[in-house]
Amino acid sequence: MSQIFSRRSGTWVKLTLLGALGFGAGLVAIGRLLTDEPHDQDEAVEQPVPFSHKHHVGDIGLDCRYCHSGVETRAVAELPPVSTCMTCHSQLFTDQAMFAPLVRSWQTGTALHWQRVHALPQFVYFDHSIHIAKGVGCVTCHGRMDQMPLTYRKASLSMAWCLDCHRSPEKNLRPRDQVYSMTWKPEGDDDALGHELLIQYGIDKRRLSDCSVCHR
Amino acid sequence: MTRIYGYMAQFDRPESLLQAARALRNLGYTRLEAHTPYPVEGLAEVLGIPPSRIPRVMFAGGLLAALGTLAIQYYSAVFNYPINVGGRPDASWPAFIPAALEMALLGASLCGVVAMLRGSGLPRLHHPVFDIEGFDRATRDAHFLVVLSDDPRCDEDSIVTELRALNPLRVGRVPA
Amino acid sequence: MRELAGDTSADRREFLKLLGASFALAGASGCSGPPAQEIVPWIRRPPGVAGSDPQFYASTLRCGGDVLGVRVETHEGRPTKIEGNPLHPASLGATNPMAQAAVLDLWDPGRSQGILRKGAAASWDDFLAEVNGIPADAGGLHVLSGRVDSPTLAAQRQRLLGRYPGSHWYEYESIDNTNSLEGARLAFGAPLGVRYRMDRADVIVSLEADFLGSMPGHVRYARDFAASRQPEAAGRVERRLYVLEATPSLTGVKADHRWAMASSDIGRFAQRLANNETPLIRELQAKRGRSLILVGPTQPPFVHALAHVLNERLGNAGQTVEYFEWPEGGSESLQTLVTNIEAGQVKTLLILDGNPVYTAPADLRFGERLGKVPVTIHLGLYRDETARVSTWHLPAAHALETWSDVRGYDGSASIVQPVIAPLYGGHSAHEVIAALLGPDEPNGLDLLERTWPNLSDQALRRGFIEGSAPAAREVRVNLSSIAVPEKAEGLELLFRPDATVWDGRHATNAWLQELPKPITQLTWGNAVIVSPDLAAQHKLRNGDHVHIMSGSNQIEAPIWIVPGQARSSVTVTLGYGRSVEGTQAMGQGFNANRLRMSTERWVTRSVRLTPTGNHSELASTQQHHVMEDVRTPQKLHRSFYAEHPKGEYRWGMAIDLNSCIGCNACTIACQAENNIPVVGADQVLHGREMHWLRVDQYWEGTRVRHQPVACQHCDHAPCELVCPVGATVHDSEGLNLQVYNRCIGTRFCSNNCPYKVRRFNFLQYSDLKTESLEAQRNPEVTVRNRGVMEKCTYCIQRIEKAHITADREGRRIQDGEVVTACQEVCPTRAIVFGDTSDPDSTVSRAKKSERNYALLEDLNTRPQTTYLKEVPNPNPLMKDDV
Amino acid sequence: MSAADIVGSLALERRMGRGWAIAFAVAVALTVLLGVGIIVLLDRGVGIWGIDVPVAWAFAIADYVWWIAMGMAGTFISAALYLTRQGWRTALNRYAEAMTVFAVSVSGLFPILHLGRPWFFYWLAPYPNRMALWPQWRSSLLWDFFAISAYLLVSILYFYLGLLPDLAALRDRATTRGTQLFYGLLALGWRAEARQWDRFQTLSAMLAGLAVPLVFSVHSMVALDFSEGLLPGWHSTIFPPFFVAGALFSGFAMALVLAIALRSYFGLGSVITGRHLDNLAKVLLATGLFVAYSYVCEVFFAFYSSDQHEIRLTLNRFQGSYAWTYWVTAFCNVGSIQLLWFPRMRANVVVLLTVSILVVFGMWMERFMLIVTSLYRDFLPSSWGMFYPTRWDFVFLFGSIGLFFALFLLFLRYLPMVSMFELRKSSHSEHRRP
Repeated sequence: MSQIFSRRSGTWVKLTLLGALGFGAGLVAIGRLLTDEPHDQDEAVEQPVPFSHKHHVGDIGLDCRYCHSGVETRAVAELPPVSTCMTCHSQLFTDQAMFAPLVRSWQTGTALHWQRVHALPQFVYFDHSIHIAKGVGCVTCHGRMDQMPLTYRKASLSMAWCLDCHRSPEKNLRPRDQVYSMTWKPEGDDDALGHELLIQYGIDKRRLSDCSVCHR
Repeated sequence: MTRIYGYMAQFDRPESLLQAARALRNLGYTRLEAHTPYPVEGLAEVLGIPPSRIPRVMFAGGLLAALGTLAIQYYSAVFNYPINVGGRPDASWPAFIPAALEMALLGASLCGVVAMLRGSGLPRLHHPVFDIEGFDRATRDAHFLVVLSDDPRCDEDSIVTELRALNPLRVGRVPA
Repeated sequence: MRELAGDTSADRREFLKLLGASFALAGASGCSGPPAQEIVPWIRRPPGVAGSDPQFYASTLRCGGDVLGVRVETHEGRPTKIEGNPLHPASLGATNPMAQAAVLDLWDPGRSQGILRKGAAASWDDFLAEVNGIPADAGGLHVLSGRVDSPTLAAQRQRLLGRYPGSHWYEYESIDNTNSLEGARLAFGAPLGVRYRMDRADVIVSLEADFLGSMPGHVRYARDFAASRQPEAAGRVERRLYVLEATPSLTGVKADHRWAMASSDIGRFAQRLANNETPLIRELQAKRGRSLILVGPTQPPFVHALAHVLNERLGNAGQTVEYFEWPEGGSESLQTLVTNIEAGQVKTLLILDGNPVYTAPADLRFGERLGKVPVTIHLGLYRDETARVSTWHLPAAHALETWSDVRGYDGSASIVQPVIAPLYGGHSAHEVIAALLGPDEPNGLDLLERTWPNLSDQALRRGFIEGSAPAAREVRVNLSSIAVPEKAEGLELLFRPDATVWDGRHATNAWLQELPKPITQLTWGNAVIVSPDLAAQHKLRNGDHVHIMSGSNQIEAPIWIVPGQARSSVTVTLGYGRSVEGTQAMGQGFNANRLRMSTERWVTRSVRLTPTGNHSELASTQQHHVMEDVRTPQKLHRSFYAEHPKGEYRWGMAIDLNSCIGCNACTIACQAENNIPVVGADQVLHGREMHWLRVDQYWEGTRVRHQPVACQHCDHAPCELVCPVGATVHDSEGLNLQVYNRCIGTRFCSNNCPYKVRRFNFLQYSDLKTESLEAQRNPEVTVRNRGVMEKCTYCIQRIEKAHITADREGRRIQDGEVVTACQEVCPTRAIVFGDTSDPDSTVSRAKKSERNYALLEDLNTRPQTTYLKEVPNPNPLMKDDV
Repeated sequence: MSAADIVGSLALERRMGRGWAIAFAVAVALTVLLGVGIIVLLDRGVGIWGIDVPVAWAFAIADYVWWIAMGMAGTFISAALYLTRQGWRTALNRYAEAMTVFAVSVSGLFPILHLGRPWFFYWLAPYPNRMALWPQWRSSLLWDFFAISAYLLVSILYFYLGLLPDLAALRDRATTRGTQLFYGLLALGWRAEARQWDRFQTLSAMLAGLAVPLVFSVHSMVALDFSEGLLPGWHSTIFPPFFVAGALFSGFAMALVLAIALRSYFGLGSVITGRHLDNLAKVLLATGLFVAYSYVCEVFFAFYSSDQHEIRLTLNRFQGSYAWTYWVTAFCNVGSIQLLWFPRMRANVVVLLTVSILVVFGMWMERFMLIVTSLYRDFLPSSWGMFYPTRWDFVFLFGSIGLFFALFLLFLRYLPMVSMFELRKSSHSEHRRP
C-alpha cells in the first residue's frame, strides 16, 4: 500500500482549518459592522454648518447653557433656535460661504437639519437635568468641547460605559459650580470629595444600576 | 542508503503475533510496535506500552470546567452585577449546580479526546508504516509486528534472521 | 395639578411645518443598525412652547353621549394623551373610554383629507362659490345637525335662519334624550332637562337608567355613587341600589338588587310603584328626600312622567333630582326634514358632522330620499355612508383642532380649545356656517368671544365657564291620566348604544374596536344578546347565527348568551355594519339600524327569531365567566429567602372592587399611555390581545363582580426566576421590570405567571410605517417590536419623571405625585397607587382595610397590587326576582 | 466474506437501491419544507404558529422534547451496554449513536427557532459584552442550554471516536482517490497501532462512564424546563426520573424501528439477529412500565397533595377539552406495550414494528398533553383559553422528521452502519471457541 497523503499534507490541513476560522471571524466582524452606530467614536460628524465648539466655548468662552438651554431643567439639552445664532451672526461673518445655510434658513424659515452626534437607541432614556443637578460635569461625557473644532463623540455610549459610572458615581462628581467647567480638576484625593458629594447630593446608589433607571 | 523506520513481520493470527512479540521482548527488544485489525488483549503489556494518563487528564479537565463555571456564575451574580431575581438570594447555590455539572462532563470528555489523540500520535496523515506492502489489510485481517530501527538492540544484519525465526508470513524493511 | 398653558393655535400651526422631519426617522428597528438621526431646531421658538417637556391644554370633548372636560397632553405640539380635567364638573379629572380614544381619532390616517364635489377633488373656494350661489330668500336652504349643545352654534343657527328666510334647521341624534324631555313635558308641561345628585341619594331605584355607563353625566354620577358607598367612609349611611332592566348594564350588574324584566313591562312596574303596590315603596318612603327614582332615555315618556310624580311625592325634587331649562332647543326633527324633502322644498341640504344615511331609522329610507335633494353638503371626519351620496363632502376638523363650546349634562358650558392645527385641512361646523353667513361672520376664538363677551384667559385655562349652568327650577307636577300600554306577548327587540363605538361614530377607532365591551367582553363587533333560557330553547351556542324578523325587515346576526338578560328580550347594539373604506370600521358586525323604526327607536315588540344554522366565532377576551370551584386557602407561607435590601420607595397599588364599575376606561387609558398596539379581530380570537390591564368579570347570579388585573408586581415573581437572560427582574423599589431590549422571547415568564398578565408580540403588532400613528405615541415609552414580552410597568415613565423632578430638587416624592394612567382615568377612584413604605400614604392606608387581600395569595408570590373586597348591601327582605 | 466486509462494502460501493432513493427523496422534500417554514418564521415571527396566551408553548416545545428524548437512547445503549459488557451491543451501537447525534441536532433547532428573537439566542452564553450583562443562572432554560450544548458535543465526539478504526478500514479498502482522501482525512491517519488501540479503549471506557450520567442529567434538565414552573401539572419533583424513563422509552422504540428497517432492507439478519430484537423489546417493555408507573404517580400525588389546582388539573386531563390526548397517550405508551410480555409477540417483527411506532407517536402525544393541558387552564378562570395548531405547526413537526431521516439515510450511505472492528473481534473470539 502506498501513502495516500504526502509528507506535507498535515500542513495543508492545518492551513485550511485556519482559513475556515478566519472566515468565520470575518463574518462575525461584518455582522458587528452592520449593527454599529452611524457615527464612530472620535469621528467628526458632517454638519450643514461647520459649527466649532472650540471657537465658541474655547476662544469666546460662551457658557454651555447659552445655547443648550434645556440642560438644567429637561431631558434633552436642546439645540438653540436659529434666532439664537442670529443674535451675533446677523452682523458677524454673514458674508462667508459656510454661513450660507444659516442665513438662508433665517431668511426663508426653512429648518436646519443637524446630524445627531450622541444618538441613543429608542429604549434608552437619558436625562440631562438630573446629571447636571447631581454634579456630573459636561466634560465627563462630552470631553473637552472647548478643544473640538468639529463636534465628535468622545464616549462609547455603550451600556458598559454607562454602568461604569452608575456603579461608582463618586469618581465623576464635582461641586455644582464646577459642572460647566472644562478644566476643573479635583485637588488631592478625588474619591474623598466624591464620597462627600455623594452624601451631599443624596444619591441613592442602590438604584443607579437598576434597569428601570434607563429603560422604560 | 535510505534511512530505515523499522523492520516488520506479518502474522496471520493475533495469537502468533503475541508470541512473536513476547519472544522479541525476551531477546531484549524495547522499541516494538504492532498493528492489528482489532485490539488484542495483553499486547500492550507485552510491548511495554506505559499505562494511559487519559483518566487523570479527564478528571482534571472535568474538575476545572466545574470550578470555572461555578466561579463565573458566582462572580457575575454576586459581585459583577447582583440583580434581585424573584426575591432569590444573589448566590443561589443550588441553581448554579446544573450548569457546572454539564460543563464538568463536557470538559472531561473534551480533555479525554485531546489526550487520546496526543497519546496515540494522531492526527498524522503520513506515516512510514503506510509504505508497508499490504498494510491496508492491517485494518482487516493482517497483523504486523514492527521493530523500530532506533531500538538500541536492533542491528541491521541480525534482526531479519531473528524475525524469520518467529515464522511470520512475511518479513520486510520499512523505509522511513 | 400641573398648570394648563392656554395659548392660541397660531404658534402651533407654525410649528407643524417642522413636524414631519422631526420624527421622520423614528421607530426604525431590526438588526440593521440604527439610522442617522437628525435634530431639527426651531427657527424662532414660539411663546409658550417649552421645548421637549410635555404641555397640557384644557379642552372639552363630546364622547359617548357625555361631555367631558379634558386635559390634553402634547409633546412638541403633538397631542399624545387625554386626561380628565379635575376642575370640570362633569369629569372631575376622570374620563371614559371614548375620551381616551379621541387622540387616536385625531391622528387616524383614514380620516377624510380633502374636499370633494361629486367624488372629485375640489377646493374650499369652489365650495364658497357654491354657497354664495344659494339665493338668500328662496328658502331652499336646510341644515341637519346633531344635537345642538353648543351655545355658539345655537347663536349661529339664529343668525343663519335670519339671513336665509324660510330656511330650516333640523336635529337628529341616533341616541338622544327625547323621551326624557317628552316625559318632562308630560309632567311639567315643559321639556326640562333633568340632573341627579347621586351623592345625596341613599336609596336609588333605576328603571333601565344606566347612569354608571351610558347616560349623560355618567362619569360624574359614577364618582358620586362610588364615593357615597365607601365602606370606610366616616359617618357613612347604608346605601342601596335597585335596578330593573331588560339587558344587563354596568349599573345593573353593580346593583344590590337587580331584576331582569322586559323593557316594555318596566312601565307597568313604575305604575305599580306609583300606586304603592310594591314592597319597595316602603323603603323609599322611609328615605324621604334621600331616595331617587330615575328612568333611562330608552323608556317611553310616560315612565319618565311617573318617575317625576314619584320623586315629587317622595320629596326628592330639588334634593336628589333637579330640573333645568335646556337653552339650545328649537330645532325641527328628522321626520320633518323627510316630509319637506318629499314635498320637494329642500334645494340645498347641509349635513353638519353627522351620518344620517347610516344612523337614520330604516323606515325613513333616508339614503334614497337624499337623492331627491339637488345639492347636499356633508361635513364629516370620514368619507362615510352619507359623504358618499352627498354632492359635496368637506373634511371636518377634529374637536382637538377647533374652537367651540359645548354644554354638559348639567347645562354648564365648557370651552373646546384646539391643541393642534387641522392635520388634514378640516373645517369646523362653525366655519362652514360662517361661510354661509358671509365675510363679516368671525371664526375661531373671535366667534367664541362673541358668545362669551368677557371670556377670560383664566376661563381658557380652566376649560369651562363658571356659573354657566342653568339654575335648578322649582316645578310642580300637573299630570292628567297616563295611558299605560297593555302587556305585549312574544319577544321584544331592544336597541342600545354600543359600549365602545356608541352609535357608530367611534367605529373607525381601533382602540375602541379592540376594547372589550363590558358584560360581553366582545371586541371588533356586535352580537344579538339573548338570555340563557332563550338560547337553550333554540339550542343556540355563542356565535350561532339567527334571523331576526321585525315586520318586513330582517337581519342575520350571531348571538351572544348573557346571564341576567330578560327572557323575552333580545338586545342588539348600534354602531356596527359600517362601510367606510380604509378605516377600522370596515366589515365589522351588523347594522342594527336596518330593523329600527322611527316610531319605536328603543324597543320593537313581537319580533321573530329563527336560527339559520350558520356560525361565526366572536372575538371575546374572556371565555369563562364563572369562578368555577377555584377556592384556594388564603394563607401566606414563610419565605426561605432573606429580604433583599429595600430602596428609598416601595411602589404598590390597591384596587377597591367596591368602587370598580367595570367600565374598562383603565384598559384603554393604559393602552393610550403605554403605546399598546391593537392586534385585530383574528388575533384576539387567537387569544393574543395586548392590553396590559384587563377587567375580569365573574357572574354571581344576575350580578357581575369586576376585577381589574394587571401585573401584580410580585416580590417573589415567578416570571423573573425562569427568564434565562434576566429580561424581567426586580428593581430596588419593588417594581417587577420588563426590559424589552433584553427580551429574547422564550415566553416561559408568561407560562409561569399565575395571573396571565404578560402579553407577547407574536407578530409585528406596532405599526411602524404609518407616520401619523408614530406622532401619536407617547415618546416616554419604548415601542415594542415583534418577539418581545411586555406587561404593566406601573407606568414607570411617570414614576421616573417624578423621581427625576424630586431628586433634582433634592426632596422626597410626595404622596400622589405619581399617578398611573389607570388611576388617573378611573371615574370611581377605585385605583390608588403610591409608596407602601410610607405608612401614611394613601395606598398604605387603603391596604390597612380588613377588606384588603392579595390575588392567589397561597402561591406565595407576594404581589404589590392588592384588592379591597366588594361588600354589596342587599336588602334582607328582598329576593332577586320581582 | 465476513459480516464486517459486508458492512464495509455497503458503505463503499453505495448500492443503496430504489427503496433508499425514494426514502431519501421524501426526506429531502420534507427538509425543504422545513427550510421554507424557517424562512417564513424568521420573516413573520412565531405568531405563525397556533400559540397564544395562555398556551405560549405547544408544538415546537413538544417536538423539541420528543427529539432530544430520542437522542438519549443511542448514547445510553452503547454506553450502558458497554459498561455491562453486553456482547450483543455490537450490532446496535453504531447506528444508535448516529440516531442520537442526528436527533439531538434536530432537537437543537427548536429551542432557538422557538424564541421570539432567535437571532439573540447567544445571549444565553456567558461572554464579555458591551452591555456588561450576564445570563440569569437561576432559569432552567439556561441549564438546559448548557445541557444540550454539552450533550450534542459529547455525543458527536463519542460517535466519531468509535468510527475512527472503521474509517481507517474504509480508507484502506477505498479504490478511488476521492474516497481515499475522504475517509483518509476523517481517519486522521489511524494506524491500528497497539498503543492507539490501548488509548482508544481507555477513552471509550471513560466516555461510556461519563455518558450514562450525562444522559440522565441532560434529560433531567429538560424535565426541569417544566417543573421549575409553578403551574399545576408541571410543578412536580418526579418529572426528572419520569422524563428520563420516557426518553429511554421513546429512544429504544426508535432504535427498534430502525433496527427492523435496516435488518430487512439490507439483509443484515446475520448481524442484527432475532436475539437483538428480542432484547430491545424487553428493554422497551421495562422502560415502558417505568413510564406507566410515573403516570400513576402523577395522579396519586395530585390527589395526595390535596392541592385544589393539581386535583382540578388531573380531572381535567381525564375529561377536559384535551382528554383525548391523555387517553391516546395512555393507549400507545401503556396499552400497546403489554403485548411484549409474550415471547411469540416479541418474535413477530410486524408486531414489534407496530408497537414501537405506536410508542414513538405516543411519546410525542404525551409531551403535547403535558404542555398544553397544564397551560390552557391554570389559575384564574378569566384567562383560560384553547390552543389550535396552524399548518405551520405541522410543517415544523414533519419537516424535522424529514431532516432527521435525510441525515440518517446519508449516514447509511457513507458510513458503516455497524462497528466493523468489533464485528471482527467478536467473530474472531467466536472462532476460538470449540
